[in-house]
Order: sequence, then C-alpha cells, then structure tokens
Amino acid sequence: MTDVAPVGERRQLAPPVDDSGALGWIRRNLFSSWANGITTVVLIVAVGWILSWFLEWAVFTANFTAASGSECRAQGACWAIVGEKWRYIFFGSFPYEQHWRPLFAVIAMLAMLILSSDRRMWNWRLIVIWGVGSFITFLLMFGEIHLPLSLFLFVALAVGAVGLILRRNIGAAGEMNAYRALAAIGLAGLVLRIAGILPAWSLAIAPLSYVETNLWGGLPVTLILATYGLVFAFPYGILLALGRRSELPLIKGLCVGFIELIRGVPLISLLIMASVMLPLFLPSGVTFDKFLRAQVAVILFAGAYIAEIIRGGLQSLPKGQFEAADAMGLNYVQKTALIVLPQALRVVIPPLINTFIGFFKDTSLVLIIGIFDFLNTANQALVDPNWAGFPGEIYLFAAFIYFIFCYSMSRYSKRLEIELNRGTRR
Amino acid sequence: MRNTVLAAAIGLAAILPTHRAEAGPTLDAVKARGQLVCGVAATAQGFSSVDDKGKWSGLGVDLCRAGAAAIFGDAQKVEFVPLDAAKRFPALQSGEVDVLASNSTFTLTRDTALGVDFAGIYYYDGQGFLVARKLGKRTTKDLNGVSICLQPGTTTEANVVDYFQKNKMAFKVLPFDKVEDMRKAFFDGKCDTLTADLSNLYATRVAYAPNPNDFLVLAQAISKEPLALVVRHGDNQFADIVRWSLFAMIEAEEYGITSKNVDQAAAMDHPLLKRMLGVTPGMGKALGVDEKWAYNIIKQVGNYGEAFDRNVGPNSPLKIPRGLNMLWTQGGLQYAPPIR
Amino acid sequence: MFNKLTAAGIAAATLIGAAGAAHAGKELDAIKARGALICGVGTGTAGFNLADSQGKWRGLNVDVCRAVAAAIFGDAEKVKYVPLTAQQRFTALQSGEVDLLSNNTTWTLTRDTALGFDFTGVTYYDGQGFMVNKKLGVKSAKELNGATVCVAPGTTTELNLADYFRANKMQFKPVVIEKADEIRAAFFAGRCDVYTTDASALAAVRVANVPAPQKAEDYIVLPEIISKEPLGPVVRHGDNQFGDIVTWSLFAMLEAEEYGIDSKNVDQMLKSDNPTIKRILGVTPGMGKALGLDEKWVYNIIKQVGNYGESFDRNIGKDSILKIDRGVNKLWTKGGLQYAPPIR
Amino acid sequence: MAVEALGSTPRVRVVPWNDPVVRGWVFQIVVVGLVGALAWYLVSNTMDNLARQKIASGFDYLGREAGFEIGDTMIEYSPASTYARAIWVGILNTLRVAVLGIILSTILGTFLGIGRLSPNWLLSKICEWYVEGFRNVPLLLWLFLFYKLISEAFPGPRQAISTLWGSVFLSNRGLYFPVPMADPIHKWMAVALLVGILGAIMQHRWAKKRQEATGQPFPSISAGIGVALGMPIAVWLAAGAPSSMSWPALKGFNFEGGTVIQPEFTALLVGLVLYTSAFVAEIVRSGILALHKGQSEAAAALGLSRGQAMRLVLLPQALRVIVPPMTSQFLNITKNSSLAIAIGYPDLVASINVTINQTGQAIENVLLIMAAYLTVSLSISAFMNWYNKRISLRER
Repeated sequence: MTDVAPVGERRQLAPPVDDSGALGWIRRNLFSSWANGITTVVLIVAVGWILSWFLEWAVFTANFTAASGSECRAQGACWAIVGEKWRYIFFGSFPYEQHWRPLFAVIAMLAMLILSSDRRMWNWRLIVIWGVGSFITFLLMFGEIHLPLSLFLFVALAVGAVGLILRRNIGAAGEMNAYRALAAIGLAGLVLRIAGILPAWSLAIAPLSYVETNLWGGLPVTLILATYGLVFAFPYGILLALGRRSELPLIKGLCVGFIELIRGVPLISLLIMASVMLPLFLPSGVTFDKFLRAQVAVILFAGAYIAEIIRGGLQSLPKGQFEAADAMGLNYVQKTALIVLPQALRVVIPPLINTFIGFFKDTSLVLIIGIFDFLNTANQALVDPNWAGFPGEIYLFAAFIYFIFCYSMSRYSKRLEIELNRGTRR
Repeated sequence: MRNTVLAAAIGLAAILPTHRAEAGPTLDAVKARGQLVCGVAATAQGFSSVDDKGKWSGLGVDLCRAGAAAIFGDAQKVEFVPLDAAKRFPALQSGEVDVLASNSTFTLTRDTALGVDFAGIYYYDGQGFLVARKLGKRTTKDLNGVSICLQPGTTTEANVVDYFQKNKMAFKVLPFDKVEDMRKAFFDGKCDTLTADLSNLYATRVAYAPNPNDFLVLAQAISKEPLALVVRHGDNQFADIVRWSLFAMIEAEEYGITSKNVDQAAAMDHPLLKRMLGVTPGMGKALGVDEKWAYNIIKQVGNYGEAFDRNVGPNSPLKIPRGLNMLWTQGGLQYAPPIR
Repeated sequence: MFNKLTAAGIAAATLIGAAGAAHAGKELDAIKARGALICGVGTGTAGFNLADSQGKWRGLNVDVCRAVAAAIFGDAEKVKYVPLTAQQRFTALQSGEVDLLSNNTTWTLTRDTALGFDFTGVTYYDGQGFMVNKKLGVKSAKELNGATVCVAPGTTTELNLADYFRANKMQFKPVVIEKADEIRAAFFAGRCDVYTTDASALAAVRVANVPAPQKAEDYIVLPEIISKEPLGPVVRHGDNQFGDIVTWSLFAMLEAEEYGIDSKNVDQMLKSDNPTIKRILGVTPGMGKALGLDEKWVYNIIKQVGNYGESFDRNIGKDSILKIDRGVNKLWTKGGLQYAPPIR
Repeated sequence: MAVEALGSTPRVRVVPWNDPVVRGWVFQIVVVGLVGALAWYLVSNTMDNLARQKIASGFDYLGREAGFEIGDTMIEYSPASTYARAIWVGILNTLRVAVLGIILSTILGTFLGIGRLSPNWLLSKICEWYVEGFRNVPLLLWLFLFYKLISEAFPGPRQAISTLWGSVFLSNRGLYFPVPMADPIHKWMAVALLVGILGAIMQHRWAKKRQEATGQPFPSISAGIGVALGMPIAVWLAAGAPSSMSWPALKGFNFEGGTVIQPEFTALLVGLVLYTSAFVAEIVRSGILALHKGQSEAAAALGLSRGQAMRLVLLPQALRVIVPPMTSQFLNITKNSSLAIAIGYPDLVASINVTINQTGQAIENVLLIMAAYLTVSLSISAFMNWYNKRISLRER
C-alpha cells in the first residue's frame, strides 16, 4: 500500500511477487516490509523465550503425581495439587460421596444451554427444555423439592391471564374459554388458599438426601448464579426497557432512575447490600437463604444492563412495524409481545450472550460475601497447609476452565451474529 | 434525570432517622425524676448502712452513686430505699426502685423466673466459717469434728452438709431458729464455728465479738454467692449503663486511675484512657449518657479498689481481704470487658 | 419467546424459593418450631470453630452452640452452622439470620450498647498477641517499631493494634485482608513481619496453618498480651428468655466442671445425694422450668457435649493439637477466672 | 404508546376509561403507588427493626475517632482521625487507581487494537490471543493471581532485589525508590508545569491554525512536551537545583525513606489495566473497522505512511465510534476497582467495610458507598458526553 507510484509518472513495475504457497504466505503476512520483518523477528524471539520458559515450568520440570505438597516442591509446576483438589474445586463442600449429583446437575445445565443455542429450539420447546432442565438441576442439587399448591394455582392464573391478553381478538373461542377457565381456577384457588380454606398442601419429591445451599460450591454455583441471574433478569429487563421507552413520564422516570442507579454502582455494593442489609429490610424473623440473596442481587444488577441492551434492540426497529401493528388494531400488550419484542430480541441476542459471559465472570464476586462459587473453591483449595504455595497452578487451572466457557460462548455469539445478519442483508 | 437519581439517593439517606437519642423507659423516668432510686439492704455493714445524719455509705451504695454519676454527672443524685430481703424483688418489679444493690445473689431462678437481669457482679461472696483464734483451726480442711451453730433448713445448712460429706469430715450441728440466739451461742463458746457468707462473718466479728481479734474468718469459701446489681428485664439500655458503670470502676483500677489522679490521666496521650475518660468521644454516646460518664464516676466515687478499701477493705472496720475480689491481673475474679 | 422464558423463570424461581423464606415469631418459639438452632460461627479457626472434611463443625465455640441445642431440644446435633466473616457476623445477628453468634466475638462496650446485642458470658478469656518469624530476631513487641503487620479488618484486633502502637509511640504499616485465610497466607508468604490476633488463635494458626516447607518452630509468639479479649456468645437484645438459656447453658458447663460432673460420670451423678448436683441435673425439678426447658437440660448438655473442662481440653487444651494452657480460663476454684453463678 | 399521538386527527371525546391519556395516568399512578408502597414497606420494616433492636443509626459516627490504621494513604491520616477522613482516604485511593487505570488501559488497549489490525500476521495473532485470554477470565482471578505472584515470588525486604546502584529495591513489600526531599520549590515547579501545559495547548492551537492556513506541519506534540516539561525544569534550575533526595534504606523491618508502590496497589492496577485493555482493544479495533475502507485508501493515496494515516486520518474519525463504548469501560474500571477489597488495597469499599464493622451501621455506610460511586460514575459520563459532543461531526 505504501509504494504507490507518484502521480503522473509511468514506471515499469516489477512482476507481481508469487504469494501463493507457504513461502508466499510467510512473505505476505510476516515480511511484507522491512519494518514488518523486524517486528516479526523480535516477536518470534520474545514469544519463543516466554514459551520455552513457560513450557519448562509447566511441562518439562513439572510434577504431576506427588502425594503431598512438600514432595512437589522442586523446580517446575506442581500439577499434582490440581489432581488432589479438583473435586473440591468443582463441587465445593457438597457431601463427598454424593458428588455425582452436582456433576449431573452441571451436565443438565450445560445440556440446557447447548440445546438453547440451537435456533431450531427457539419456540415452545425452549420452555420444556428449561422446565425439565431446571427441575432436574435443582432436584439433584437440593435432593428434594416441594411444589406447593399455591405454585400450581399461580401458574394456572398466569397462563390464563397471559393467554387472555395476548390472544384477545386472535384466539378461537374454545381456546379463549380454556384461558378463562384456567385464570378462574387459579384466582379462586389462590383466594381460597390465602383465606386459609385450602390447606397448605405441597407435592414433595424427595428421592435424595437434602443438601442445603451453604454446602453448595464450585461450578454448579457459578452456573446457577449466572444462568438463573440472566433468566430472571430477562423479563424484568424487558419491562425496564419498555418503561424507559414509554412516554408516560412517571414510569419513564422510575425506570431511568433505577437503571442509572444500578449501572452507576459496583456489583459489590449490591452484593454487600443483599448479604448484609436485605434481612433488615424485611419484617423481623423473615430471612432468606444467603445463596438466594446473592442470586437476587445478581438479578437486580443484570436487569439494568439487559434493559439497556434491549432498549438498543427496540430503537433499531423501523417505525413502520409499530404503525402496522396499530393498523391491525392490536392493543399495547399484543403489539409489544407479538410484533415488537420478537423482532427486537432477535437483534439483541448476540449482545445478550456477551452480557451472559460478563455475568458468568462477575458471579466470581460472590466470594466476597462468602459464597463458594468456582473461584472461591479454587481459592480455598490453596488454604490447605499441606499443599500451600502453588497459587499459579490452581489459578491457571481455574482460568483455563473459565476460558473454555467464556471463549466458546463468545465464538457462538459471533457465529450467531453473522447468521442472524444474513437474513437482513438483502 | 441523573441528578434526580442522585437527589433521590441522598433523600433516602436523609430520611433515616437518628433514633439513638430516644432513650429506654427507665432512663427517661430517672432523668425526668432527677435522681436514681436505688434499693439497698437495710443494714449490711460495709455494703449499705446509714449514719446518724442520714448519710448512706457502703460498697453497694457507692455503686448506686456511680450510676448517678454516669447519668447525671452528680454522684449525690441518688435516693436510697432500704429494703429487706423479701421486699427487694417486688420493689424492683413494681418500679419502686430502679436498681438493686442489696447484696442479692445471682442465681438461675432469679435470673429467669423473676423477670430481672443481673448487671455485673460487684462482690464475689461465699459461705465461710468464723472460729475462735484459740481453737487453732486455720483452714476449712481443719474443721473435722467441729460443732457448728446453724439455722436448720437453710441453704447454709445444705452447703455445710455437702462440704463435710464431700471431704469425708465429721461434724456436729447445734440448731437455732433465730440468728441472734445463734450468734450469742457462738460467742458464748457453745459451738466451735459459726457459718454464713464471708462478708457477713466479717461484719459479725466486728459488731458482736467481745474482742474481734480473738476470732478468725477462715479464708476459703465453700459456696458461691456472687452479689450482683439487679435491674428489670426489658430495658437493655439502662442495664447497660449500670453494668458498664461497674466495669468502668474495675477498668479504672486496672489502669491505675483513682479519684486523685483522674485529671492527670485524662490529660495523658494514651488512646485507651482518652477513650474511657471521654476525651475521645464515642463511649458515652453508645451508652446514651454524657461522654464524661466514666470520668465523673471515678472523680466522685473512685475506682473499684478505692470503693472496696474504703467500705469493706483495709480502711474500714471490717478489714475484709480482697480475695476473690482482686483484679484478674492479681489473681482475683474482677474482670471488666474492654471499654471501646 | 418472552412468555416462554418468563414462565420458565417463574417455575425456576419457585424451585429456588422452596428453600427460601421462613417466618418466625418469638425467638425461642421460632427456634423450637424450626427444629434447629442457627448458630453463627467463624469461617475457620482450629480449636474454636472449624469444619472438618466431612463438614462436621468442631471447636470450643461450636460446643457452646451444641450445648444450647442440647438444652433446648435435648439433642446437641440440632444446630445449623452458618460460617460468617468478621464483616458479616453482626448484621447476620441483627437481621435474625442467626439466632446466636459464637464466633470469638470480643465483649466491648460499644457492641454491648450501640449494636443492640447482649453478651451472654465469656467462653474464653483471651488477649491479643503477636507472632513473628524467628529469623527476625525479635524478642518483644516493644521492638516492633516500623513493622508491617497483617491483621483482619473490622475487628477489635485492628483497633488494639493501632492503640498499642500509638501508646508506645511506634509506627507500623497494616496489611488488611478480609478473609482470615488470605491474611494468613500473606503473612506466611512474608508480606508482613508480624501477624496479630488473639493469643489463642495465634497458637492455633502456628500449629495448624503454617504452610508445608516452613515449620511451626520457625515462628514465635511474643510474650506481650496487649489487650483483654473476653470472647463470648452474643444474642440480640430483645428476647431475654433465649438470652438466659444461652447464658445458663455456658454456666451449666462451668458448674458441672466445678462439681466434677462430666460426660462419663453424669449417669452415676444422677443418683448422687448432693442436693446441688440433684438440682443441677434436674433430679430435683425447678431449674428447667425457670428457663422454659426440659428439666434434663443440664444432663443433656453434659452427656452430649461435656463440661467446660472437657470441651476445653478436647478442642484447644491438652488433648488437642493446640495444647493451650488453661491459664486464666481455669475455674475460679483453681485460680482462674471462670466462674458461674449458682444454679439455684 | 409511542405511536398513539401519530395521527394528527382532532381528538375525539371519549369516555374516560377509553381515553388513552386518562388510562396512561391511571396506569402510572398505580405503578408508582405500588413501587412507593413497596419502598414504604421496606423502609418501615427497616426502621422497625432498627428501633426494636436499639441499633444506632444516623451519620453521627462519621465524626468519631476511627481508631484503625490504613496502610496506603495519599493524605495525612492516623488512627486518631475520624471515620469521615478514613472514608475520604478510601475515596482518594479509589480515584487514584481508577484514574491511573483509565489512562494506562486506554494507551495499552489502543496499541493492542491497532496491533490486531496489523498486516503482520504474528503481531495481530498475539494481540488477538491477548485479548481473548484476558477478557475470558474473571478479573478477580487475575487480581488474586497477580497478588499471590507478587507476594510469593518476590523476596522479603532483607533479601530485596536491588537495582540501579542500590537506589531501587524490589521486594514483597513493594517497589521502593528514591524521591526528592520535600522542598518549597516543588510548589513553584507545579505551577510552572501548569503554565507549561497551558503554553503547550496554545502552541498546539497555533500550529493547527498555521497548518490549516499554509499546509506546513509543525511537530507540535514534541514541542508541546518540551514546553510543558521545560518550564518546571527551568524553575528548578533557577532555584539552584535543590537535589537532596530521600533514599530508601533498610532500617529495622522495612525500608525507610524514599517512596513505595505497594504490592496491593500494583496487583490491582496491573490486573485492572491488563483486563480492561483487552476490552478497549476490541472497541478500538471495531471503531477503526467501522470506517469506510476509502478512508485508509485515500490516506495512502495522499502519501501518508501507515502510522500517519492511523494518527491523522483513521483514529480521529474512529473516535466518534469509540468514545461511547469507552465511557462504559471507564465506568467499569472505576467500579471494578472495588474488587480491591479481595486483595487488601484500602479503597473506598475496604474503608467502609471496616467502618461497618466497627460501627455496626450497615445501611448508612452502604448508602455512602453507592452515593460515592454514583457521583464518580456520573462525573465520568458527564465528562465523556462533553468530550463526545466536542469530537462529533459538526454538520454544516
């Protein structure tokens, strides 16, 4: 590019350099100019030096099999500590002989995530996948699950109500009657339940021994906090984004205030608030599980960020879509849920995945309030005085695991971005 | 919009009240009344006794004065109500008195079922023996085979029986129904030893013995009688003031602060002393009293050692040795948690 | 997609929520209804509170929790332990997340008053000390001018440290990290010259936490004790009945030691003629009723947890790896400070 | 709702429950009422809890003596100072690490971003792997790693690595290096520096104007640096070059004299900069990629070198795309500096954390944290918005 001939002068150009084949590739990409050539040589030397030093430490002089820390204390890395501690790092203080439970819970969650990444699943199947997957995950983690009667009633009411609003003027008469029935049963049941006429019955599913959340640790905790943080923050982020775009001044003010407040403070302050202050906000005697409190903080935090992303998606929609929806005679809810959101969300999926990567990493902050996420268990593995003094090994191992997760997700998001753009690139 | 957010945050901060200023009911009542009402034992020499001019003195009395000094900055703002053993707890429960310094033993039943709180042990007492010096007994272990003047059916008797049985010693009991008879019998030489709480024995020796030096109180206690200040259940702030007034006196002794050198101590550049004496503020506020509370106590009442020596110790007729009531640093039990 | 995700969300929320909120009334009633005592303990100090590899908590502080559970339920195992950092402990107690804090908390005026707490007794009379590497050649705390000191933040330890250096006109540089593990690691890595905490914990750390190539003998604890640290269980202001139970559970362990009752002979002791012992062990009824407990409350504590001396010896004393001397924590009859008012 | 007013047909009178304006207000009042009720519920619970347990509240504690020492302070502080001052020390420490972090990660990130676009395959791959490596692992993990490496890999003060003829010492206590003794002339040197900077800016404006008028370039950057640094040096020389230095020397336990960069600060700054620069690099890269290809071709056609093209043509235009996402990265650095607490750097959160513990007043303190960060965040975004407006295309 730099050897452009001066204008107005004709010159006999040299024949084009052969840039095919390996040699050609090297010439084109590494030695295209003098400066480039020098850069390449310097970099090769530097990288070579670092790599040889690293490999010497990490592979050639490393110890993979020592039985205790003191045996390991030679020149190179002590990977034996990873061999010794990996189960603790992955599963924390979950009862040792039951480690298969968090293992399968992790597998279930990964399966959920992988299945959801397939675009063919982006329909009613998602709900089934997440329902079943979450049930399996929490059943494995808790060991027992109680589904109270009010939950069923609430779900009936919610399904009925949502159906009634969304399918108004669209659904067949029979379908609408089904929604009405569901909503009526749910509402009546809930009223009776609150009045104390219906008993506090709950469906108990308890095939395994109960494990409380303060014994949970490691990878499942990180995955649950990040995944469910996003899942719950999602609807609430949508509401915030719609609120921020609303023309009603009070609603808009509330949403803007909330979003800016949350985005202006560090996650740590929310976590401290959740762990330290939340109980003071509630009536005396009402307490929440510490894990759930951290989850609430993550959700609050994620919601504000997701709202901003979704707002971007909403803004990118052409006006004609709104006008067309109005022309169809749809009400606000129908317009939003059936026309606007499906299109807006499609645009924001890649940035959402990037946000998810961010939360996957940010959940590591919960270690500051004493929850044993993956980074915290890795940290705890260093405490054992018999195995003290190998922080590099443990942290590299943990970093490697984090990297695999985040990198694969970011690759996926990039691929998806290209795929989704293909449709709009006409 | 962003300014609104900030304003809202500051506004939220502003509506949080400062309600520590609002005091507990007892403290309010005491302050409104202008004096502390303190229940004391009617006559317990060295602990609470009144002279001809109506002036009260004693260890328990000094503790009440300390409370008044903490609350009002004036140790004289106390009214003493003499109470006998049966009336003291009802008087406290009914609100007739604010605090009891009436030689009440801290026990489980009183702590729980009576609806009172024990706010600090000011004297570790215990049951002991008074013997005639000429008998040659020097410790309780020497008492094998003695005859004992006793009131039957009391815990005093039970303790004696326990102790002698446990140590496989023989003894003989001379039962009396009335204290006066029993005392007279002992000084008349009808029995070898008289048993009661140690503080009581010292007082008895001074008051009734024909020649106190002919009699000896054996140092060892065979039971525990921790005498504590008592307040009503439920008003934690007032209980805290009473408790920490006592602790301040103990702490002052530990750091060598007396009524005489307290002014110099307050001028010293020592973080602990500064904090305790209110030069560095904070403690008074936490208690809900003036920052000079501990200074006032020490200046007007003295530290625990001074109060002890003056009322029951070497400078008093009783001459009770400090024993268990020495500071923890000197082998006793008197220990105050840090004032910080 | 929105609806589907929402529905999935609600379902999952309730699943998590299944282990969530619980409502309670008065404290003792709430504990009884819950069927377990929730006890806030430290995040791990050998001998005082430490979870072993099976997740079973042990230590002197843990024994206090167990004693209270034994008194209330007749079963020392009905305790749920919540490990709390120094920062979390007070709000956890204030908010009702735990019923009781047994966490090596120093009894001080401010905590007793402004924080809204009651200290229910002293489980261990401690004092703050210093540990240094032997190589430094330091023999006394007075030689520590200019040292870098590792200390946990937000503790009385941190305040005493500043007071001590101020009072002795010395300078120091603190290194403060919230988590005890991290601060110890920093000390043993040589980030600081001095590690300071309660003397008992120093002994524990020296025995249990020195990382492998170094040995316990490489470190010495300096002779100076710079503060009083009466460590005791803490409850909220408000429910005096529960506070009394905690107080007297500890006193019962002390009283039992004084009367020679231990977990091995407690069954024989039930047959004792001694009226005091009969009263303590509930053979003569009254004490349990006064506390609102089963009459066998002390029997259950001693049988399942042991008396104070047993607990001390087992966890931090002569039968433990720490081998801490009883010192001022001996019974008052043996020259120590541990004194329980009579159970009567 | 946005479209409700689109049609400009005259408003028809409708029954109130069908009037969108009325419905809108009713809906708003209901929502605000619900939110208000929730807030009232929470606040009243809190007050009730505080009152019932007699927990102290209010901000009075700020004036009380803090009683704890802080290891790394920029202003005078001792345990006898107040809590307010301890918190102020924390805020300054947060600002110090945030400002340095923002500057360094912008520089490093820009180089990395340009490096990724280099025609040199190796350079661009290295930059790519740097970016992927750092941004796909949690920041907290990097902080732990760097802190542990510093405290375990470097020797103690007595075995400190000494370089530059015994003037600089590197140990696990930090990096000690000599500083000039405090001298009254320093104040005047600072004034001179300010004057120099002002001069440099004016000089730059003049050069720009001349270039626009005559096309003559002027090395305004090097000249500007010369002016800015020359002024204080001139003052220093004029004052007789007072050059007494405070040298670090091993005394007792630690080095005394000189000044020190503490390991906690180093670990935090290095972690923040390395992590954030990966994100900055991506922003810079996509900013440049967003430019039309014609821009670089035109620059090349004008005979500019690649460096000149980047500096004079591409980056200034890319800035318009780069600045908004950079703002959020700057905010992230500021907020992420709160992770300091995990490795013991005494920032705002750490100071307040200790205060919470000593006073037991969590609510007030957490509100303080939030207010402080909000203030900083809002100032940063206000500044960046102002800057963004300044550099945005002025459409004529």
